[in-house]
Amino acid sequence: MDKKKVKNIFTEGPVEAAFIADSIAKHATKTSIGGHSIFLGQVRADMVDGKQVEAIEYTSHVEMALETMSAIREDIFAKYALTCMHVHHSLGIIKAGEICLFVFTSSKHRKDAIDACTACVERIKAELPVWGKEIFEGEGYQWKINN
Amino acid sequence: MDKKKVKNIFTEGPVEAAFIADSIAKHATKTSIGGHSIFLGQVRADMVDGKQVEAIEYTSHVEMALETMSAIREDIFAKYALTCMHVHHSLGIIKAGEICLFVFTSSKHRKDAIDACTACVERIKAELPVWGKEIFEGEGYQWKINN
Amino acid sequence: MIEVMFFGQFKDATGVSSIMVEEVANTDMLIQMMKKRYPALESSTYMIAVNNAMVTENTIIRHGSKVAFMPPFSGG
Amino acid sequence: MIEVMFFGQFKDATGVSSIMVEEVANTDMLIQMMKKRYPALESSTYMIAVNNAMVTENTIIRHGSKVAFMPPFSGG
Repeated sequence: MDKKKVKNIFTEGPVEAAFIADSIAKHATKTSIGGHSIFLGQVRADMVDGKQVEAIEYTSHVEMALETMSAIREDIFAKYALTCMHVHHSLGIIKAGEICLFVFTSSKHRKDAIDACTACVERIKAELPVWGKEIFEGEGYQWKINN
Repeated sequence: MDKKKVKNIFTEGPVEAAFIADSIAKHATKTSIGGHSIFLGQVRADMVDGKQVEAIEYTSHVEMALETMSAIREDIFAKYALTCMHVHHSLGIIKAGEICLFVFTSSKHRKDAIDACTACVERIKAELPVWGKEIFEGEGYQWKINN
Repeated sequence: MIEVMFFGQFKDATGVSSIMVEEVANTDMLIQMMKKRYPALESSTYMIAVNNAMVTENTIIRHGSKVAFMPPFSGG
Repeated sequence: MIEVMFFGQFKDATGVSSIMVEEVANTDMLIQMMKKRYPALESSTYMIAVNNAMVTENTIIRHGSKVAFMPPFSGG
């Protein structure tokens, strides 16, 4: 384990719209920012063999995920001219329609924020040890597969 | 002028964080959405020859801008599998740190929302008849140039 | 009559947001007329829209049309 | 001792989130041991992390290490 600062990204339960608004509002004092890019992952009520997903339960290898996220953050700051980047991922049961992932990047010129946000989301999906269990209405579940 | 429905995108003054939160929250009932992409344009306090931009005053050829935006919207819905797209652009004086552009796309799979959002922002910057006058602290101004 | 509108720095340069002019056959003739009246337009990069549609070639202007003189866009 | 952790469907399959095992020389030997104890692992796609670092080749396991058995990630 190296010495780089490890920030928490996990929050129990969904990411609330009010929390997102608060994050946005906090950037009003950073007047070198010209563009923000935000990605929000929302739980879908998919139909699977006639059963409807009513929620996803997220679990993680938290310690490893936070270290992995720190490395991703370092890479992204090295590659893009960002002012800041914030990542929040839900753990626990997140109902269909609720938000489970919030990635927020800001930069002077829009391209850096946009490209960094997309890169961050792709790396989160591919590299973070997080698992989603899709819980069906009534009973049963299946394990989510990322593509 | 053709018959396609023309939606207003202009709002006097800045886009408030609470308005963005409200827009996000409204999508909780659309449970076929898996990803949202948001771009926010924020007014920068740039330094120009020792003078600091304190605000941008936006004006538009509104009628033409709304028709242009309708055409952009149609193109983007034809190209990407979107659930919905919302665009808000400020008019009037927007202070440094305030938000002047809000583009919000949603789709089942993230790639459509992300690509559509970026495409929409680029087209807005290139094609909408909107002008920004950068007002300096103290006195003076210059006309904004997009790149 | 034709309505001629000026936006952005052209509104500054001409001091008006729109004027009414008598019939003018086409955009080339209107541009000439406006440059004469407002010399500040002479050295500027401008775009022309007739009834909200951008035109890049000389275009006939019908009665009751609105013609916009627009500097490069800088929205967003 | 070594801590062996199971995540996602492997926690379901093994019925435990972590177990302590005596020293095992390397990851290949640990994998063999775990597949024997939990046959459900046999047919699964798994990834292994030793002390939070992914390993793809046989890796020495030092005393006090934590080894994670992880199914494909599905966050976000």
